[in-house]
Amino acid sequence: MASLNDYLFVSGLLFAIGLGGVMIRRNIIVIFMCLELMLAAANITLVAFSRLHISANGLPDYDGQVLVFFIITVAAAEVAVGLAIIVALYRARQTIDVEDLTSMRG
Amino acid sequence: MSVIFVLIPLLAAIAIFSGVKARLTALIASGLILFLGLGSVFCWQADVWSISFEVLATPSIHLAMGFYDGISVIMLLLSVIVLFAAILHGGAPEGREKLWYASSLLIGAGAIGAFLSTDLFFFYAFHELALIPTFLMIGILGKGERKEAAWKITIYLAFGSIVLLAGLLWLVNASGSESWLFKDLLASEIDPEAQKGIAVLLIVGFGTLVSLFPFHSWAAPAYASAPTPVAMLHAGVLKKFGLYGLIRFYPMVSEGMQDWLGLLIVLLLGNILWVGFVTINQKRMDTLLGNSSVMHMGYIFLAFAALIEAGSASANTIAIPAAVVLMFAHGISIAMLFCLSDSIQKRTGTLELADLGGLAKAAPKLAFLFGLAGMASIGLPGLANFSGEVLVFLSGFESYKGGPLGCVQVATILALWGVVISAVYMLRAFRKTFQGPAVKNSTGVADLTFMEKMPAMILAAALLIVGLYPNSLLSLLEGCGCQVSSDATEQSDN
Amino acid sequence: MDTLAWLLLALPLLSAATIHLGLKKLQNVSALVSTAVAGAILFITIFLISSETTDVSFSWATLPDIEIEIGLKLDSFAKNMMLVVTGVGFLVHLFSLAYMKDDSAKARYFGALSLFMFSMTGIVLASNFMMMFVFWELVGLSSYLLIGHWYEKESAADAAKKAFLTNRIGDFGFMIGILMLWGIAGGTSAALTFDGISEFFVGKPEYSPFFLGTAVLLIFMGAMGKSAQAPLHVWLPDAMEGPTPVSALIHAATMVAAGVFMMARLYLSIGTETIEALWGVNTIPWIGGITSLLAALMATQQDDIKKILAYSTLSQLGYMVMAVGLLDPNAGMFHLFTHAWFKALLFLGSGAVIYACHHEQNIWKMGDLKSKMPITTVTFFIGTLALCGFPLTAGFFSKEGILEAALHKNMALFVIAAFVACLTTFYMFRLFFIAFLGKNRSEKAGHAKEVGVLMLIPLIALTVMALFSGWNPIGANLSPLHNEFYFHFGPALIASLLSFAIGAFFAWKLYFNAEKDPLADNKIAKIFRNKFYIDEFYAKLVTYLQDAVAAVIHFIDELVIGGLLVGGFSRAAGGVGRIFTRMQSGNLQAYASLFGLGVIIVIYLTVFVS
Amino acid sequence: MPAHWLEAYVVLAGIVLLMLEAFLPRKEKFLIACLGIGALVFGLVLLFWAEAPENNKEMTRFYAWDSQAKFFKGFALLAGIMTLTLCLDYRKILAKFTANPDSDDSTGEYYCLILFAVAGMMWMASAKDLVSLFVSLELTTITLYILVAYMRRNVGSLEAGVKFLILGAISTGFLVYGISWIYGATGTTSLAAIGETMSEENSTFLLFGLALILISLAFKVGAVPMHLWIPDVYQGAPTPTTAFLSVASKASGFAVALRVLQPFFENSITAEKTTFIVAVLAGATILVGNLAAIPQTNFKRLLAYSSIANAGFILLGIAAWNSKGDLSAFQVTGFYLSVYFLMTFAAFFILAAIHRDSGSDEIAAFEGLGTRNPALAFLTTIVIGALAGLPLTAGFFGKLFAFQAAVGASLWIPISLGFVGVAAGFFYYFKIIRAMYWRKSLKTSPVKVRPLSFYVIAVLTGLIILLGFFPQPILWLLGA
Repeated sequence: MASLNDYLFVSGLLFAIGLGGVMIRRNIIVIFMCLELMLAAANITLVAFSRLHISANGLPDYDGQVLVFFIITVAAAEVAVGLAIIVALYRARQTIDVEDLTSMRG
Repeated sequence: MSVIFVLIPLLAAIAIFSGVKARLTALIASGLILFLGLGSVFCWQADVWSISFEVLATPSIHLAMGFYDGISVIMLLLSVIVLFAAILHGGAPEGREKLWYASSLLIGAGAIGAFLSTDLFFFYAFHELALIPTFLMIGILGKGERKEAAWKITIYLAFGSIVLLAGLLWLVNASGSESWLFKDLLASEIDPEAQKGIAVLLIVGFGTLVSLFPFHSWAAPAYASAPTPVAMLHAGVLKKFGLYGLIRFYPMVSEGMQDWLGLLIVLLLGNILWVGFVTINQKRMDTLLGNSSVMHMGYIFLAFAALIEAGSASANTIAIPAAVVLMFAHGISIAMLFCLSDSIQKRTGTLELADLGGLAKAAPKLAFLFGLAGMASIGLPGLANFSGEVLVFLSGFESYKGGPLGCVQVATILALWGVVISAVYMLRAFRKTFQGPAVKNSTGVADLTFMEKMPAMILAAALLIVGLYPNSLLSLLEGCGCQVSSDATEQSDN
Repeated sequence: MDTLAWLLLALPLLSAATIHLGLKKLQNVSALVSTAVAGAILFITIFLISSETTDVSFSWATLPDIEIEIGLKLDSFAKNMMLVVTGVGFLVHLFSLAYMKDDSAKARYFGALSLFMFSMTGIVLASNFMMMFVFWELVGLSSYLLIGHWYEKESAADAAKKAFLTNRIGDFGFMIGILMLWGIAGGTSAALTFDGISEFFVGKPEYSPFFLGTAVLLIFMGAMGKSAQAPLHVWLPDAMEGPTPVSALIHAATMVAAGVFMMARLYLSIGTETIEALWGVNTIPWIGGITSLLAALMATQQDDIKKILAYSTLSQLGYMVMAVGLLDPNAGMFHLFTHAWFKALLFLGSGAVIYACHHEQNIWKMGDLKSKMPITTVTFFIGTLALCGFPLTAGFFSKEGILEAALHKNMALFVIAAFVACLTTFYMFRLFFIAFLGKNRSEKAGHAKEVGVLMLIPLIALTVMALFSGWNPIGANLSPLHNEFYFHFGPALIASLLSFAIGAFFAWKLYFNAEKDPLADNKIAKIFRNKFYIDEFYAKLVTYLQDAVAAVIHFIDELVIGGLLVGGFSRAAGGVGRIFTRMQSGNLQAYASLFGLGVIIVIYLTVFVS
Repeated sequence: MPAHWLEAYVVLAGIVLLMLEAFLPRKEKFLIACLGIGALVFGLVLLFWAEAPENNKEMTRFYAWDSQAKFFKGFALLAGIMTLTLCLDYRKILAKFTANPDSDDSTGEYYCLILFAVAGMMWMASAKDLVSLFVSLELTTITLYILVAYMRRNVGSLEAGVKFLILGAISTGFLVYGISWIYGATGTTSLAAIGETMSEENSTFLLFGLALILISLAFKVGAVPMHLWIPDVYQGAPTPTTAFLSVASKASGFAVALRVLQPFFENSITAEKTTFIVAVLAGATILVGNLAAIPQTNFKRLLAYSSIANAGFILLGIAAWNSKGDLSAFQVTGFYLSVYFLMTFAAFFILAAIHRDSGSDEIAAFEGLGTRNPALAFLTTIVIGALAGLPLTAGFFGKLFAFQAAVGASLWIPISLGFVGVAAGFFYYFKIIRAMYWRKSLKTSPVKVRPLSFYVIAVLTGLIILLGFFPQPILWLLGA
């Protein structure tokens, strides 16, 4: 059976991949997907830790799992708003490449 | 009660902004406080003057004002006299009377507030209040290269204020005093290590405000381009804030200052000799006066250096009176010079020394008064500056008991050479402007009118009174700093 | 009695003040007020001399540990000196009434004259060094005002400035000296006063001869300025730009002698035995001797009647300084006393000549004045004799004293003094031969006629003094140090007589009936005429050492301190700010990368740095 | 009334207004703003009647009710009121970049969104559990994404929106990852319990989690190294949003930061490290914010950097949590934020007024204001002076308290950086004054200010001066 460390390693890897994707990819949609990866990494960590902490009655500590559901919900809301903004941007600029978003600087 | 010295000009400024006759209001207000100020000389020790109202509990800050000691009285006198003269001199351009007189009153109110505050916070705050209209006036209504000058003075003085603030906060913090009131602060003791740091911050901070070398570059251009009342008020009154502050807080950091004596002496000699030579090379009357005012600050710092060397006010009882008398004298004389140089410009249309000459023929009164002020500023006996300078020199030699000369004595000797330097440039300027054959723009001009003469006469009277009988000021200083200095001696004995 | 003494100060001050403030428009009234005051203080002085007096004072500046006083020290030294000041002063006032009759700024002139009387009185009666310094500077001011009386003239304005500045340089040393002496004598209030100083040194205190000597030398620097000793002598000849009565009063008889007076005061206060052992005081007589020699040489080739007298004054002041420096203040003061009268006489005489010749001052354009102005010529001749030390005139007695002193103390100086005496006779007779005898050489001088009574009265009065002020009853009672003349037959007397004879002979040989200067083309004479080029040297010094240095410093000040040092700070702040804003590239991925970097740093700092 | 009803009330008010918006005629959309102001004012009144939800056990686990919560709730409400007021005069510009440029048609939702954001901030003020903290924070942030990108015909606004969105989402990622680690180390999401379970063994994990949360909070308050979004987003966003972001959002970020950091500062195991890292952030933020502001020529962007700088000063006060000074970190922060509230809103009202006149946010737009509208110029001078920290304005005391606290904690290096920052601050703030008074404008026509804006500016300036003389009232509010 996979140990806690395995879960943490995977989640860490996932987080790093997400962050790396945000840094490297130019397409805003892809960047957005990478961001979701980061949240997923956090979710895995939370669930793993939730399994680690066994409460008095022998069950996992569900606080962590509750938070996971909140995160999923919030992520959904974020995607909804985010995609709307990206669509608006595309309609205004005909591009979703981050390289083109440098009108404000300095 | 003493808060009225601030309130009257402040309210008058507000009234002027809201549309009351500018010059008349300003004259009444400044005349009133001049009258009150002269009156307060006789009863300043009465309790009615001091007020104290806590505006903040932690840290404990009070709106506290009053005559802390004779120094405050003298500074008040200086402020009200110069303020009245500056307002009387007037000279507002058409349509800008409101701004002109209200700013002058604000600067005056700020300066008086700073000198009368007996709480550290308001002491600092009122000075800043006075600086803002100074900057604005130079920038808005100045002459010549006003923008650069105003920007320069703003940056320099802001820098000085911040360094000063750092020093003062450290001072308050290190003292562990219950409140920010002078009396509590001065009664507390500061760890010698901290004193050292505080002392250098105070020297640089206050020093910049007083145009201590090498933080002096702002002064000459600013005074040259400032509107006359602003130049009079800043050079004459507001600038003295830094010296006043140094003297005021000196007892708290007397040990720490010792470490910086050498540095201070070098800097003050920079003021006297370096800037002295810079002054000699000036080609315009206004920058010449501006630089000369920088130069003369060195003498007051010299008294301060003597005080530091002695270690406490009671070990060198001449130093503080010397500094205070010279502050007063310099304030009056430089205000008078700026006032009269404006009259020269109005007549001849230039302050370029090369374009002036022989003005005394057409305007003998102007020549006489300018000569008087100029002679005062180079320390001619019988005029106030000499009284101050001679006391400064005595204070420099207070610790000399025969044998080799100490560093303060050497500094005094070099400073004495500055007296020669100042005679060189002042006589040169007088010679170029008033003597010799009259040039074109100096012929047929009108002499001073009565109204133009008045401010200069008032200032001249102050110069003469203090010059002929310095005890008139010194009697106010009796016992000054003594209750503080006795503490300080105990400290140094321990 | 006290009030009477104070009046000596108060009256002239009051007169100066009223003239300046109120009477400027009433020119004649001003002149009369000023003259009346001069007369009044002369009477008060005479009265004070004939009565017992006590010193009076009040506190001028009171400090916890020290008090500066304005005090009158009414000993006979001061009182008799006052007689010289007020006596010459009053006569000069009288003379001025006529001389300045048509001047448009008469009120200003007399106001300044009153101011001078006030300041000079202050110097003479001062009871302490601070007060003396105060009035010392004030005489400088009145001298400045009077030299620059005709300020529209470039030369007058420049001369006034030069006089003031040169004196300032002297005063620079004077002040240091006062301060050092104050410290050495204990640093108390008393240590400023002459009485206090003498008490201190009577008590045989411990002091360093080096530093006390330095103090004395520095104080002497003040005297060098005021009494125009080399190398600070350059202002005095230029000061002749002022009206001639002023030259007589200030630049011949009284103010320039103040340096000698002050040194005598100092020497008497400290005590000549103490002084003798000090470091460096031997330079003082040498400075006097060299000044007298140089000035006398310069005087031999001047053509301006006032310039000749001015250099002669320099030379005589050198004599006095030499005498004081040789620890014989008596001789110095005696010469001061007699010199005041006959030099004032000579100057007023030259004033009368200039007035009569319509402001012609070149002696080569005069000639044969004896026939046009006989009384003036006689008085001037008597003055000349007195200056040259012709036996039984006032100058004879006092010069004898100086030669005597030099003979005993320093042979080299004695030789110089004798040679100077010879030169004195030479240039004075040259002046007399050219200006008063011979043939008339210009139209202006041709129209000259004898001056009026108002000018003649002072001349005659001074002639009397020039003849008799050296004689025992007068000298013993009225000269500041009560000098009685004892007749010594010896080298001094022989030198004195011989030098008179030699000087007069050469003057007669060269200049009697001369049409133009026979030495005009002589190279050495040219050096003398050009005053050894000292003025030129100083002008270069001022240009290069002061003005050029000032320009360089000004440049550095603006560039380095104003521009680089402080401007550098703000530029540095702005530069760092620009680096920060460069991070703000506007590129989202750059931001994200920097975020990542920031995260790593923050985690590192939080978790791994302890 | 239990306190948590307040948030419910504000959310409800938002929903009601959103529905009402659909029925209002096109020209009357500004009524929504007025109603919103009314609703928030009423909320402010209710705040006085609110009491702790003690009888509700589940609620007390997530919901704090103390002076800190009360203060920040009131702060959020007031910020909402000010923002809506600013909208009233700004709505023409807002409308210009929406679907119907000529009408107010699409501005109605904007006002409602502000209400939702306020509700989120109010909840943040009370959040004492990592779960409620996360949810309330996201409520605010997601609302703000929309508010920033609201002018969807304006490229700048959209660009700002995208930048804010992406970077904000990264920060959310850090937040949840950090939370998960803290949860892992302690087994609880309650902040109070974290302090109790802290030990030498788990402190490393805790600190790792803290670092990640700090990153996310630094993003919220605009502290280095997460400050990069601030200038671009502030500049691009509609001015009311910018004002709201820079005041309310920053304040709620600090409210959360105070809660999160409390257990770490108060436990001796982590106190030193926490102080260190916060002080480092404070120093860096002050330096970057102030120095980068110097070369700015756009006033809005200048204010953005200034807000970074101010965040640095507040962090300095927080870093001095364990200071020997008289004021607690909360009081220092609260005081600074109150002052900052006054100054910043005044500045944004002024900016909006200038923008309406000239259509530009550049500092150059201020040129000649001294003659074109002397009264506004005078008020601007005071506001700028306060921002620069001149004494006798409230701005001075904000900085003073921060410095005092830091001195008490002996944070010498950040303090010296702070003074460098203040000095630089004089430099760039006075550029505005210079522009107003010393420079001649090409235009000479008087600048018209709408009465509402003018009165608000005047009142805010009046308060700045009043509190500059007599700062005690705010401390009373903060429970000192």
